[in-house]
Amino acid sequence: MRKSFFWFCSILMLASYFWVNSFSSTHAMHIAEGFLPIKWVIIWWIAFLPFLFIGILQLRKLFRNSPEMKMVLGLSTAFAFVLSALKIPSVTGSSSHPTGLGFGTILFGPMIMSVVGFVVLLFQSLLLAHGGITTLGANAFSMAVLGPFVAYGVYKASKKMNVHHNVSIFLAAALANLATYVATSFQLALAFPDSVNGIIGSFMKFASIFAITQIPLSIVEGLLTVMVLNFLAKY
Amino acid sequence: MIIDTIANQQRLSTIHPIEKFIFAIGCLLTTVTLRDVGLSLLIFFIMSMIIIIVMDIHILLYLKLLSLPLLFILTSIISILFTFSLEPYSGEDLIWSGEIGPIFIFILFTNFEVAIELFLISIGSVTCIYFFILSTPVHELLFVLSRLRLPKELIDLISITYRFLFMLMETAIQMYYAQSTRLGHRSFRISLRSFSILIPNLFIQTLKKRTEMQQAIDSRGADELILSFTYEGKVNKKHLFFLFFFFIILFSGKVFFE
Amino acid sequence: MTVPILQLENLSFSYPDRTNVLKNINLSFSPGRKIAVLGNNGAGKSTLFLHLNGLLRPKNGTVYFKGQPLKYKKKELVQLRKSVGLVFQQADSQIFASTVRDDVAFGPKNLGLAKEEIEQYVDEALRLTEMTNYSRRPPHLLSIGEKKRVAIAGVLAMKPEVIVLDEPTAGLDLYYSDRLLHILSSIHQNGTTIILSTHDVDFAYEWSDEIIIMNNGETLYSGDGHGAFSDEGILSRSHLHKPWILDIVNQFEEIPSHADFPKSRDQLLHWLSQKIGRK
Amino acid sequence: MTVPILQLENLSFSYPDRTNVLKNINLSFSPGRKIAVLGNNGAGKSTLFLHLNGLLRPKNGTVYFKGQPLKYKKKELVQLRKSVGLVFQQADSQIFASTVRDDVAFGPKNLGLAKEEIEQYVDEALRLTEMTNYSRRPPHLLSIGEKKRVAIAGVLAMKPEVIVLDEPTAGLDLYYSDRLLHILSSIHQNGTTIILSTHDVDFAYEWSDEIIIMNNGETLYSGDGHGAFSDEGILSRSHLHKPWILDIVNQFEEIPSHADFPKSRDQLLHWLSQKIGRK
Repeated sequence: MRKSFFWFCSILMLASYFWVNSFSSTHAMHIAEGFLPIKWVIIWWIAFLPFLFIGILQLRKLFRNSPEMKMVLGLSTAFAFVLSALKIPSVTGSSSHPTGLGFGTILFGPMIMSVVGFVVLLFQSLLLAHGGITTLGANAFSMAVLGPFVAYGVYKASKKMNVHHNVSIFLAAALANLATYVATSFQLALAFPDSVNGIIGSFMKFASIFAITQIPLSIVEGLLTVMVLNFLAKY
Repeated sequence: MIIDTIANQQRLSTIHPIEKFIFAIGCLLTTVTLRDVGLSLLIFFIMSMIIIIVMDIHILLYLKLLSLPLLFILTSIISILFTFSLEPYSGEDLIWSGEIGPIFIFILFTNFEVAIELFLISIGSVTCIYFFILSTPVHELLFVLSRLRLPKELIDLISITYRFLFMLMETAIQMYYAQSTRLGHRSFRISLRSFSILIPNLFIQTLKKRTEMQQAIDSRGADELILSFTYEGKVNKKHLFFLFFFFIILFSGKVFFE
Repeated sequence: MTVPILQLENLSFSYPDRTNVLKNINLSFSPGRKIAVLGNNGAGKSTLFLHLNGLLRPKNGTVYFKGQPLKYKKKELVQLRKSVGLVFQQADSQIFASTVRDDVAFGPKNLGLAKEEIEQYVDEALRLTEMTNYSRRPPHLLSIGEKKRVAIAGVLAMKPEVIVLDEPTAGLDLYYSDRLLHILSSIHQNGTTIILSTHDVDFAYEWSDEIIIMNNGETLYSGDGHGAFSDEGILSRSHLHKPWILDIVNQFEEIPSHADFPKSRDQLLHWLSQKIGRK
Repeated sequence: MTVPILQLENLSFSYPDRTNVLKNINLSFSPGRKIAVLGNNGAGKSTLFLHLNGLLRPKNGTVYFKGQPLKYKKKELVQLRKSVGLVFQQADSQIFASTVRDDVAFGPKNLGLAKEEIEQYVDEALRLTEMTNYSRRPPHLLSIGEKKRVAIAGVLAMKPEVIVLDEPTAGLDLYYSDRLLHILSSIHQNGTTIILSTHDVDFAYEWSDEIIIMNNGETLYSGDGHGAFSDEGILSRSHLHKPWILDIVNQFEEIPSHADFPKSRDQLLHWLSQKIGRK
């Protein structure tokens, strides 16, 4: 009983950590306060709210059935935040772990995870001034919804194709990271299309300028995720 | 986490959090909705004055804080500023052009305008947020959120997370120091390996905390963490009237100038 | 004789992974006393304390609460925890809310009190622990000594009859531990029974009415301080020093009578100066 | 005169949000000494120690390492951390690996030593800390006293010239703290300089060659134990007790000469018995 609970908590925390981190510390990629025109502010909030709403309903049910989960979830969220704020030298640590995410998704569903992600992003804007309140909808959509789905999907797919365990972890972590960066570039391109080349041209510009930081970052992320999991497996 | 420490020490702690919330969010929404450069500059000026003079925050610290979102803002603005094309362009609004191999680079006047506007509006909005987070500690924000009737689950999660953040952060920093003293971060490779050890250990400490805290909750006669968010003091009606007129003046000023 | 507020009879306990942590403990705690529990790291002090609050259930033996054997029903436990407050060693892990005041209010709220009563209990607890001025502070900005006091206030706000403290002065400097002792004495004057664990024999000797010495899950001794520290056998088995006072006084041939026996450092110095002067 | 191994000149430090944590500190640490740093919670002892290891960089002033001012270049820092080992207070946050041996090997590995050398360094460190028999144990199953020793072994395995310990005996019972002191004395006999912080004035008085008293970020005193504890002004400002030994000896008119002055409890008792016997 104790043991199974330990694993349950472990999985939950790891799930939230890896998953939340898939977007967290790509600091340069949090859309800053006031950057998006009001139209896009509203659109992205509307896009994100259903996930948040359903997530909260599921949270309500979870807390009613097992009240101690409130603390476990709070700890997980804090854990994720702390890792996103740790300054991993020349890397700003962020990773997205698919196994964790996979278990987390199986246990709680992606909806609860989007609430967790939302809270992390909120604290990033309140305590670290990364991102903002009006742009929270857009940031949450790419980082708290899209990233985890990609990680989950990539991991499942690579498992199916019998890719080596470490490679699939790496791919899921790295690709989820890339996906959020692509999504953010897309959000920016939609709001600020290029006067000559339109949305596509603008997307190309955003995507290539942020690639300087984001591509090495996602590779390191992938590596770190693999290393962390291998360490835990030994423990 | 300097922001949190300042928020708990500054001089506006006697002002009701709901008033601060209305003021900050009101100004923010005004800036983002109207997207007017002059107005944004005005908001920037007002907020900076309040932060530096009224809240007595050192100007260097404030500038340092302002520079935090600059990385994102500047990178994005640079990509808006330049246009790339395979063909040369010679419209009237061309400000500058150059070429790298087969690719032509331009700065167009319209894009220049957009970039400047975006920069000023962003900076204006950022100061609104800074006013709010520097003047309102998280426990006051929690009180506001509970007054706004946001779902209890969400507020609880925010509150519990906030409490744990600092505990875990402290442990993480201690671990980082302990690794550094044993040369665990002397090179990129070693550092990466050290982080891959630090993260699971932090996680194990987190689990330990969970057990301890559950016992502490039980010992105080509960099995669930039911939190309350209180604030002593009432909303000052005069302040609300003042805010009301302030926003009316902001909007009419905008209409007047157009 | 008054009924002991808590009594342990043949109590044994073991964690699933370890051998016995507590072995056949028999103890009784009378109301209004100041009791110090001494013993090495891992002697079972903390585990014992968890039993006093019903957080752990003994493998064997019985816990009596006000003369009634505890059956670990929900209602009983609530009653027990209302009467017996437990302050853990790690102050950080027992503060949950985002301000001192909201945290102290957590216990009284669980008791289902009316709003005014909660306010009153909280105010009283903050006053007793000298934390009134800190009520709106977030816990992470407090010093370790202040956190300890918040933890105590959180328990006091439930108006317990017994307060159990696990190494309350550990990690505190002299200034904070003196303040803490001062707070404990005002709590005791309010009629609250105090049970605490400590490594500081000098403090235990001076402060307590009663001393319990534990070693490897057993109670080696339970009784007054004099008896505890006169028995060399017990002291060496439990790896305890003799208090300075006893060591010094024992150097003299003429041992003072029980009533005159110095208990604090000041008393010792006074006694010593008289002794030397007289000679 | 020998060059001090570490020297601080006009060192000041403040966190971005707070007022000064360290104010104009001037200290010098000579090789081969045993130095105790005393002071209240929050006096700045831990922050000072982080400077000795280059983990924090002073806002003003200079840290000299073997006479050279530290410029915080990567190479210099590696050299400094190799020579100055820092043991933190919380054992749990400085032990990472899944066995004691792997954990102790963490430092030597980062030094880039050859495999045999690593083995040898680790063996030596385990032997010195009396942890050889625990080398395959997972650290989380150790007692607190054993964990402390692992933490010390982890630093010793890098063969530092100075070892800095932040409250090494905090939370330890007498048995474990005695063992720890025994270990520290063997480390010292190997020629290692020891700097430690403590709240225990009696221990500091007995153990150290040199005492530093800090208060609110300032050094109130730096010198020998006698001077430190004779100055009532410094003691009351820094909220420190006088050691029992001094308090007792001062009761007698005839103060022993410096050479005869009792330093440990046993010496005091011996002195006392002679004193009484003689009269």
